[in-house]
Amino acid sequence: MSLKVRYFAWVRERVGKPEEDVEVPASVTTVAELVTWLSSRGEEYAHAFANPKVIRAAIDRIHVKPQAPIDKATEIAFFPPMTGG
Amino acid sequence: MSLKVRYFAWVRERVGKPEEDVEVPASVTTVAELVTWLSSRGEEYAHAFANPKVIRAAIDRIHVKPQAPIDKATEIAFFPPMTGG
Amino acid sequence: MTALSTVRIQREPFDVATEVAAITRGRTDAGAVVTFTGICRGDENGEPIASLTLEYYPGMAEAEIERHVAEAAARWPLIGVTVIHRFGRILPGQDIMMVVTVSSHRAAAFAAADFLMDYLKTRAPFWKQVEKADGRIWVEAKATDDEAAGRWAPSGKSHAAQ
Amino acid sequence: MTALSTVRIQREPFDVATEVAAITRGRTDAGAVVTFTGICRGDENGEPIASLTLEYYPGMAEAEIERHVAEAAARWPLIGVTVIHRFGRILPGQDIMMVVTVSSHRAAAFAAADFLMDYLKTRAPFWKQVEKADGRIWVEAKATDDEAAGRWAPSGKSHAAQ
Repeated sequence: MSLKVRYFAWVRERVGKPEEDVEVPASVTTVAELVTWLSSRGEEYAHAFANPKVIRAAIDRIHVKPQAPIDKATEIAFFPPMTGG
Repeated sequence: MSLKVRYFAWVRERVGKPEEDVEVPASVTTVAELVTWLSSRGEEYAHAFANPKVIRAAIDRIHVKPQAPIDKATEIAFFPPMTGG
Repeated sequence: MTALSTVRIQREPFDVATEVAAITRGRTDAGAVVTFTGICRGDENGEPIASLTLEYYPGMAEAEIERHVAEAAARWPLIGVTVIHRFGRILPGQDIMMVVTVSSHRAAAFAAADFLMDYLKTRAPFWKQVEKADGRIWVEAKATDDEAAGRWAPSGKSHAAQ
Repeated sequence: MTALSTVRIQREPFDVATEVAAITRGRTDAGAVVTFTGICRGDENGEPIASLTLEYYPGMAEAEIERHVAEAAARWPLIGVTVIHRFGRILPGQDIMMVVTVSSHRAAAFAAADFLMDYLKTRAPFWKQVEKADGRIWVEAKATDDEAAGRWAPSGKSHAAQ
């Protein structure tokens, strides 16, 4: 499936780009599996996702957990814990 | 003893004056006794203190209870429950 | 921590932004500012009012508010606190009083403002009279305000006894 | 009750007094206004900083804040709510964000402002980077902020799950 992936803050800096369109294999069905798959794509991704516990995700702009299915997703974003306010 | 007594809000309106100096008999030793004594001084006082439960008192600008002794007081104020803010 | 504190009781209107600027100007340790402004509403218990008139106990009101500001500064790490309360005649839509609390962090600023408001609503020696179609009446104290102030016991209690 | 709500994310500074006036102008049902202003401090964990840079997730941030404003308006009887959050580079002493809540009564205004701040601090998609002597670093989330936001569960929880 085709997905837009967006990165923010230090995840963006480590991956080296703010967003990209990726073609995800059918075997990748959850957010956690997507993280594993992205990590295999290169050193910059492995670095960005080295500690998955501190990575937050949103599917189509709604916060989700690692177990969330991605089959209905159009846009998935990865970022560190929020520090607004 | 000699005391300055001050009245606020509807207590002031009922008594008909904002303050007065009174000579209190030695038998009057607490705030509650002072209220009873003042009430005996005339209709306007009896009206102002008709319901002692809703009267608040302060001795020298500190909130006190009816049982508080008045022997060290210089100024005693009577008023309804506060409605500031 | 010594908080910069200002307490004023005045007939004149006030400007919240001016008061905030006076506390925060030139500082870089202030991270959170909470303001509360109490405004005269056009109704009292559902009935329209033409005006509000506030009476207070000069001397006692200032001393009591200052004591509560000092208590707030002892409980929470505050940089500054300003309390201004008006007296006299106030029209619907006009400001009655304000509290500003400034701290490095938001929790302290919120808690201190809430604490001071509970005090001002229930125990500060101010009395409101409203002007209605059928005359002037004194506003009665609300039980809910007393309950809110009770949240701050036991410290709040110590002021109830002499 | 339908609250008048405004949510803006902008690079430009804002003026709290202007925002308060915009909600309260001409109204006589507003009795309580609470404002919170978050200011850039000159230090982060005790180390001086030269600036703060805020990044956010456009689209998601606005939608999330609006959803939380709607939730606040459903929980408390609010007349108006305004949330403004800046992004980009901000210097010590400059404002970062503000929340204004207006209600007939103070408890609702305080609770709603506190609720929105807890959300904004912990779950709104904003990230702060600080500029220190030894370079730029991303601010780490504070556990105390997460705990404060937890106070609002169970409703807050529903947003954690998809």
